[in-house]
Amino acid sequence: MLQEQPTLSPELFEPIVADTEELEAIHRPSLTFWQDAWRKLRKNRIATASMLVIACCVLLALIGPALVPYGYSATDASSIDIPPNREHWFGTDSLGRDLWARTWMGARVSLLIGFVAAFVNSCLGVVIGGIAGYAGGKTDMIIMRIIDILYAIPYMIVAILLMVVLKPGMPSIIVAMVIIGWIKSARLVRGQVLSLKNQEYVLAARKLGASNFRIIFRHMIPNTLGLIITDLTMAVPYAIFTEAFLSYIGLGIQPPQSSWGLLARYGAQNFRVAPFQLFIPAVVISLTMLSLNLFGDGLRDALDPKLR
Amino acid sequence: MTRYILKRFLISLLTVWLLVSVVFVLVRLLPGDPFSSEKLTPAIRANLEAYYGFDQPLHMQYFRYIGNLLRGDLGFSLKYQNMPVSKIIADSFPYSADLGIRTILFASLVGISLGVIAGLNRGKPLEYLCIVIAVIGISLPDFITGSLLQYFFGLKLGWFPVALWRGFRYTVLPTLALSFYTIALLSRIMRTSMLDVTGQDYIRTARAKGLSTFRIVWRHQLRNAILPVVTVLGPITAAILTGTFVIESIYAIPGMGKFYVLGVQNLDYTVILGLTAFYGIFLIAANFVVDILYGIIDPRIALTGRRN
Amino acid sequence: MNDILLQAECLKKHFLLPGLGTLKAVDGIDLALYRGETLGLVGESGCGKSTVGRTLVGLYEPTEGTVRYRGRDTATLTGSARRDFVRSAQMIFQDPYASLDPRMTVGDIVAEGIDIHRLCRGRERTERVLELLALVGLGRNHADRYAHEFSGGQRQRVGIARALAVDPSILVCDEPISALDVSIQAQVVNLLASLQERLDLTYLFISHDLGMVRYISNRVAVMYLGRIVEHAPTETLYTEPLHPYTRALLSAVPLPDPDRERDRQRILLAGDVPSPIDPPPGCAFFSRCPEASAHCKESSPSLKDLGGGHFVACVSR
Amino acid sequence: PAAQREFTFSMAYEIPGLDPQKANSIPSAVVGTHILEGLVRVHDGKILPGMAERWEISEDGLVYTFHLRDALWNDGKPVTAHDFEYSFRRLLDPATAAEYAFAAYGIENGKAFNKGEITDPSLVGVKALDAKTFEIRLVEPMDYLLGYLQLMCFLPTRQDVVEHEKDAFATGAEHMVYNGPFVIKEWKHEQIMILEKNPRYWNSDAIKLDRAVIHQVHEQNTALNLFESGELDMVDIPSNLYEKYATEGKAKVSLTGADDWIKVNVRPDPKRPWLANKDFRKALAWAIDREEYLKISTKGLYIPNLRYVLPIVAGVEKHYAEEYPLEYYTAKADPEKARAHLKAAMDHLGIDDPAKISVTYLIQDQEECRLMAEALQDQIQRTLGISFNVQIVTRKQRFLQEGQADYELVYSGWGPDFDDPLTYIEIWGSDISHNNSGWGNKEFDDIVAASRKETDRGKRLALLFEAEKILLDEAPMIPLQLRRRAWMTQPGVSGIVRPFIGSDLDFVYATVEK
Amino acid sequence: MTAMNTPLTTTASSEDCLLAVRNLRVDFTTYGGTVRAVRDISFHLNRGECMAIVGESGCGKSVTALSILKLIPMPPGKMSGSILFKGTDLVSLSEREMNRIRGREIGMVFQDPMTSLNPTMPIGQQVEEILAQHTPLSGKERRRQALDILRLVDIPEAERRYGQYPHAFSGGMRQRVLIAMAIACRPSLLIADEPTTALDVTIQAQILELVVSLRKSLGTTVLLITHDLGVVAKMADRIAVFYAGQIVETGECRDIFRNPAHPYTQALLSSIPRIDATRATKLASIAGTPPDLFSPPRGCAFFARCTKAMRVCATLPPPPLQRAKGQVASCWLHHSLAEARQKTVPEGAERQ
Ligand SMILES: Nc1ncnc2c1ncn2[C@@H]1O[C@H](COP(=O)(O)OP(=O)(O)OP(=O)(O)O)[C@@H](O)[C@H]1O
Ligand SMILES: Nc1ncnc2c1ncn2[C@@H]1O[C@H](COP(=O)(O)OP(=O)(O)OP(=O)(O)O)[C@@H](O)[C@H]1O
Ligand SMILES: [Mg+2]
Ligand SMILES: [Mg+2]
Repeated sequence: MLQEQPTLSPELFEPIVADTEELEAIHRPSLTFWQDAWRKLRKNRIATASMLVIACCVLLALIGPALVPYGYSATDASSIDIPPNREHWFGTDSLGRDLWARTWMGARVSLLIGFVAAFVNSCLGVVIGGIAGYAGGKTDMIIMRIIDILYAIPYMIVAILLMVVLKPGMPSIIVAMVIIGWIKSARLVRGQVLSLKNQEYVLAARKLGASNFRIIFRHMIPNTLGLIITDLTMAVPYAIFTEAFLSYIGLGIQPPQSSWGLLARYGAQNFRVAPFQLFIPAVVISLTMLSLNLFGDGLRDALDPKLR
Repeated sequence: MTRYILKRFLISLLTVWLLVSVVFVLVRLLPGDPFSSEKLTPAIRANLEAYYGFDQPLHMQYFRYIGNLLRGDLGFSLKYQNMPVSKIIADSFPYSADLGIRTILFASLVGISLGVIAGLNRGKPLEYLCIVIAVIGISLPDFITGSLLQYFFGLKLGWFPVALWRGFRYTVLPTLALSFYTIALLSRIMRTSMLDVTGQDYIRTARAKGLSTFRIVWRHQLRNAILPVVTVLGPITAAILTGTFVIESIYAIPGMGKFYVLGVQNLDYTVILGLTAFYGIFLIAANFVVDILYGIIDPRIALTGRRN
Repeated sequence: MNDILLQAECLKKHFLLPGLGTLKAVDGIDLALYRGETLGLVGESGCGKSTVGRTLVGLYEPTEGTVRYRGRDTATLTGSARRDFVRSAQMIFQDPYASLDPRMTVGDIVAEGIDIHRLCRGRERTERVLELLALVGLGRNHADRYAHEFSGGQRQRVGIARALAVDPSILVCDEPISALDVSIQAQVVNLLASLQERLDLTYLFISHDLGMVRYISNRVAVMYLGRIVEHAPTETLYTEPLHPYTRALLSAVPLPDPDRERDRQRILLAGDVPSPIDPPPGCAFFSRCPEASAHCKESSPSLKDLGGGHFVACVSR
Repeated sequence: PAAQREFTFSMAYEIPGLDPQKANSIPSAVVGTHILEGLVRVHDGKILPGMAERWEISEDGLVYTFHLRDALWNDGKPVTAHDFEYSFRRLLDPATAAEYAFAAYGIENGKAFNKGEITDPSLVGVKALDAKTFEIRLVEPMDYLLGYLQLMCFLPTRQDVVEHEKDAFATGAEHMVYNGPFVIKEWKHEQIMILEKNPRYWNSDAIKLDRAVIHQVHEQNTALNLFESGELDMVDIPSNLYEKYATEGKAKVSLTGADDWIKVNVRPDPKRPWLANKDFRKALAWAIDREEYLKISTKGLYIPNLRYVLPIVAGVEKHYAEEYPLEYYTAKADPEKARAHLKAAMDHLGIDDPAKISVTYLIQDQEECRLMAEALQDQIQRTLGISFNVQIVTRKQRFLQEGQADYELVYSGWGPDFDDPLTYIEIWGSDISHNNSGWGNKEFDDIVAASRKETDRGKRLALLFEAEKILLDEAPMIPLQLRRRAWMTQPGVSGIVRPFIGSDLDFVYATVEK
Repeated sequence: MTAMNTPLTTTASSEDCLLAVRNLRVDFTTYGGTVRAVRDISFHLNRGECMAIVGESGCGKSVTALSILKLIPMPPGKMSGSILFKGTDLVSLSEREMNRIRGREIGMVFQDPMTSLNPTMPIGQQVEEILAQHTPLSGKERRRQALDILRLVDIPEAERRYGQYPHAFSGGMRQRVLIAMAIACRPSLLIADEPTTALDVTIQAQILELVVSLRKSLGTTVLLITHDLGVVAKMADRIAVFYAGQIVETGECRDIFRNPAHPYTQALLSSIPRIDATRATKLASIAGTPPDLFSPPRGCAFFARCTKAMRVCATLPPPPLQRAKGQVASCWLHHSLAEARQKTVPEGAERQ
């Protein structure tokens, strides 16, 4: 059964002492969890494409209104409800205002509010939810009851009261959103932390002397990050439409400014006369949200060490 | 456990009381007053205030309100003449609850299924389909989906009644419209959560047992992944069951949501307070159930005491 | 050699099982760990060894009894004393995979203790991590990988490296080498032994590998159903085991020799294992004891000092 | 039964109550005027006998005596003068806290009683002389009184029912009695109300409808969709669709009576001195292109108001505007004039750059208001170069700010309570709470006071016309538009009247042929 | 290098052979590169026999076991080769067809008992479930049988513990539950990946007895992965020694213990601590570290640590060379040329 190979020669069978050095493999630069995630994210084609779409949106928000000769607030009785055409790329609204200009002016407001509010909400929610879940017991009880109360207060009341206290404008909108917006994320994070805090690796970290802070932020949060990201991507459109509501009751942006939420609102009202007035903001919002969700998924996957 | 439930019950009562007190103060801070209208003169205002007891000091009004509340008396609406708030609730809640239960069941079923499908088909076309559905759900707020569904499926195609509430066929469109956001939210969260679970060793064990994919998903993954879904479902259930303004107005459903919004608009203090208390009880109960469910879903979560 | 580093007095740890009652996982244990020694802890699976270990290092709050660190009740420690205890008493977890954060690279896991206690930074930290990994036989390119990418034995070694990273003085090793092949077992045990020699470490060595326990331990405690049934200097225990359970245990060690192994006589334990949920009165081993007599059923024996550090809890001795 | 004639329509808001004296809203009035009947009935602008068969008015116009017909409540009891006496006193009783009590202030001692200055109800100038004769004594002559009596608050209530039902009075079909053409058959709050022909109504032979069904539909678009799917017989058309249905020839329009303007806070304020300047206010008024503004914001449904008083209120013989015509402003803007006024104002104030002038326009949170404000904003800023900000607040906050004179410009308006220019003019009196603009004019007040004493209708209206001109000259308000409603009905529906006072729908004599 | 492709052993006749693994390769793609966890492994299992796999930690034993059931996560894993089970090639089976084999035909005990049990499902149900999937038993009957199996693996008080969740079980108890699940359907092949590591010796003995009796009564074939050479000695008929993703030696249990042919096997056996070893002597271990599986050496994987290394070992992978009957070792030492040389050079003159 032995297979003789013609190339073998007796010299090969001289004993030698192995040289261990040559066995040291080529080594890649070492990565932390975050660097690794970033690397994976860049490799994800769909996520990158989504990022590009969002970047385009931001770019258009910055330069879009300047590309047309119409001011975003200039009314024109002679061109009301005109569907998209050569002059008015997105058509005009019922006051005869150019919708292209309004859409991208609105993008400034909506994107800023959407991202900032969602981000602040998530951060707050993560911190508070993390603390409630991890501390458990009385702390948890108190925080959760406060959340219950905050949540049960009709949001309209809160918004109107804020309107009395604050001047309308961007910061007020964000305050109005954050004031109860963090609750959802907090509850979500707390739920996850509750189930994570009895994991062995948390015990292990505690045994190493990790502070509660560290346990929450180094162990629990990264392990909840997938959900936090999902929550964040969901919070963006929510913020965009909440802004429309706030603007509607007067706390939000002031006339003649526009935002995506308001455009959609008007569009829906005027749907039978000029359906494009609804479709344009709807498509723009949907596209942004689609990109955001795909990007979020990419991010989640990048943060999942089990997916390489 | 019984002790825990008892304790939570007492704390819930306390929470409701706090909520009512906070809202009692907040509504009084809202700008304007319930009686103001175009034609009101000072003399008549004085009559109205005396009639409704608003001429007494605030703390007296508060004690009287709480006293009545303890006897289950929510007072009379300030806007609807001689209408007890409890009757408003009794009349309108069944409709809201009917729609709400349908919506919650439908949305959970569809949302969770979509999430599961997306989670099982990561990176495949089926997942993108699920994402698109979810994005539609979040990019179009309910006032838009509601009116579009009504217009196309009600008016243009005539598949379902346009509005009103007279039987099963009438429930389809509002249920659908109301479900969109919840479906989107649940499916996104479920997808993330599913992916977190899919990589776990015990899923491998389940596969090694030769269980069918369905069984693995149903018996193993779902329960481990459902926690965040339960978390978000709690408050959503409370909110949807107690009525939603937009959908109820669009479909002319005699639910509670309308009173809520109109109550705030009209500064109908007793209605706001009564409905908030009612909603608060629901919310607190829902979150209570969620907490109990945590322990049932994940036996490692011990809410009753501190960690071992 | 005589100062007691960690001591458990009448330690009890009960778990509440919803609907079933209390499970007495540890039911009154006295233990002392002397500086620089190794105490082997052996016993039946499920008898409470891990629970003892966890309670000793403070991961569980004892239901009853106290744990003293350098003479002070650990429950009352505060501030720097507490920090010192937390750092000094480390644990190697029985379950290597579950105890590793799935979202941290192994390098970060090992470095965690270093970071927490700010033992070193930057390059030095990296060096130290690699050094620790090397100590347990893992290479540089393992440092960037995640726990799920490792084999069982490799994970266990990561756990060991992590515990060693903070220079502990007491190490509770909960089956630290069970997933390792004999050669690496030897390597790890040699490592532990040399660390002990150099740094005067104290080990509580929980293991089912009686050979290894004999090799590494100065004293050995045998547990059965939440209690210690025999406790003696290693050689004494192995050469003249007194408790019937200890004897059964020793006789059951498989031998790495096919011929001898296959025709060996061992004491087979028959009978039901009593429940820790409501243990019967009398000796817990009664139901399975080949030498049981009637009065074993009545009173539960306490540890008897037979001299020479040999304690046994059995009526017939 | 197939031959039933049923009229179905929808209301946007739930009927807040049907207690006639307490009712304060149009939906209540719509139902109220169909289930109850007052002393007179107004149909299509004409005053017809109601419960009163005939009436006499004293020479000085201060005493009205009504002779009631033999009419029955739906439970078979006769309608008596005591029912009216009770109702009028109840309206004025401060314990009732009726919001519309002010409508009866013209009755002797009415105001004093309502304000609690006197407590004896028998001092109030209403009296049942016998079971069938009812007398009203006025403080001043009110030649429009008969029309006034159609208001919901003057409809009769029966004492025994009120006392029996207590808090439940008028909260459900079975908790009240009816003497009108219809009775309530079913009332599910927020959902549906069904009216049925009242067989005991004195004139029931003239009533052709068997049933009227009122759905509660909050959304205008939903109502429209329901109409188009055949569920409703009548629907109001939202302004953005007005053009569409108008070109299809389906839309009917009528004035709602509501008259909108910009109210200016003319109180001197060093921070915004321009508001107190008449020229500046005129500049605003002339800078508005009402036609264009209404075309873009309401598709031409609302029409420009070039004066103040609603043109169609009653004159002596014809409409007021026909007898006293006035085109104070033009439908199109006059930028030249506007800028001239602005220049004059700026010279007076010593301001060199219009950009330094900024005004804030307070509106309430309605989509329509926002659109209109945006259109105005663009026009004014473009023509005048001043900065024109829009502040949106809730309705209640608008009332608050308006009441506290915490505004610069506010979008305001008025709906008439009776068919006379006075209902518009009187609210600008300097001691009237509704006039919170800070504007007060002695001459204006005197003319109005004089008109109240005047028994000759022609002279009285001439005085009011004078007052209207003063108001427009002084410009504490800038007229904007007259509201119109557009509605349409299914083929076969006829006899629908849309009044502009009180109730906005009258289907008493309507019929449906299908 | 044609030798690589020939099966290691040829003795297995097709009826006798329950499982035949041929040229199995498993790679994992990771950031650091491709981990070649299993590199061209071939072995077979005859019906009713017990084969033990031993080898250094991290050498690919678990991965091999997992790939038999096709449980390697793919990606990042990639698997090639063929796995013939009762004549069918598992590699080509669909997931659905695999499910009929998993659990019923092949039972598996996983290495990590804590994470391998579903934390949110009561223990009893987890055992019952496999019966539900593969047997037509009624609910009550299933429960009874599940209880029996739990008792069989010495779970004390099975009834009471039936409804409890894994976190309330000790390490050893969880491991026994896993064993219970693996044997619940009396599979014809039992793959046990370190099944007794968390068990004390008395229970280990009982579990091993249980496996022996299963083999006797049902003819169960066992693939046992363990580090405990005592267990190997007790249980195994044949042994396969793994090193760095390859099989370096296979043979009858006795032969390997008596005459280990591969230097790694020899080194392994010599590191066994004796039960009577004392602190005075340092435990023997193999110097050096196993090769990096990212870039396995070209030649013999053990070359760097081998005390008998030859020049050829550095460059050429050793072919499987038969020693005694049924004992095959992949080591150049057993090549005729080396043996020829050995005769001229006296033993022990190499290193040291
Ligand atoms: N998912 C994975 N990704 C990358 N590498 C992996 C993965 N799983 C296992 N490995 C690597 O494959 C090699 C073989 O692992 P395996 O689990 O088969 O080892 P083992 O022989 O079972 O070791 P032990 O005795 O320690 O359990 C190890 O070096 C391990 O690091
Ligand atoms: N969190 C817990 N809740 C309830 N019971 C528990 C818990 N942890 C352990 N137990 C029970 O306590 C007893 C002792 O468990 P422990 O883990 O200490 O055993 P062990 O001696 O380490 O066993 P092994 O050798 O199998 O690991 C067991 O019966 C176990 O079921
Ligand atoms: Mg243990
Ligand atoms: Mg393994």
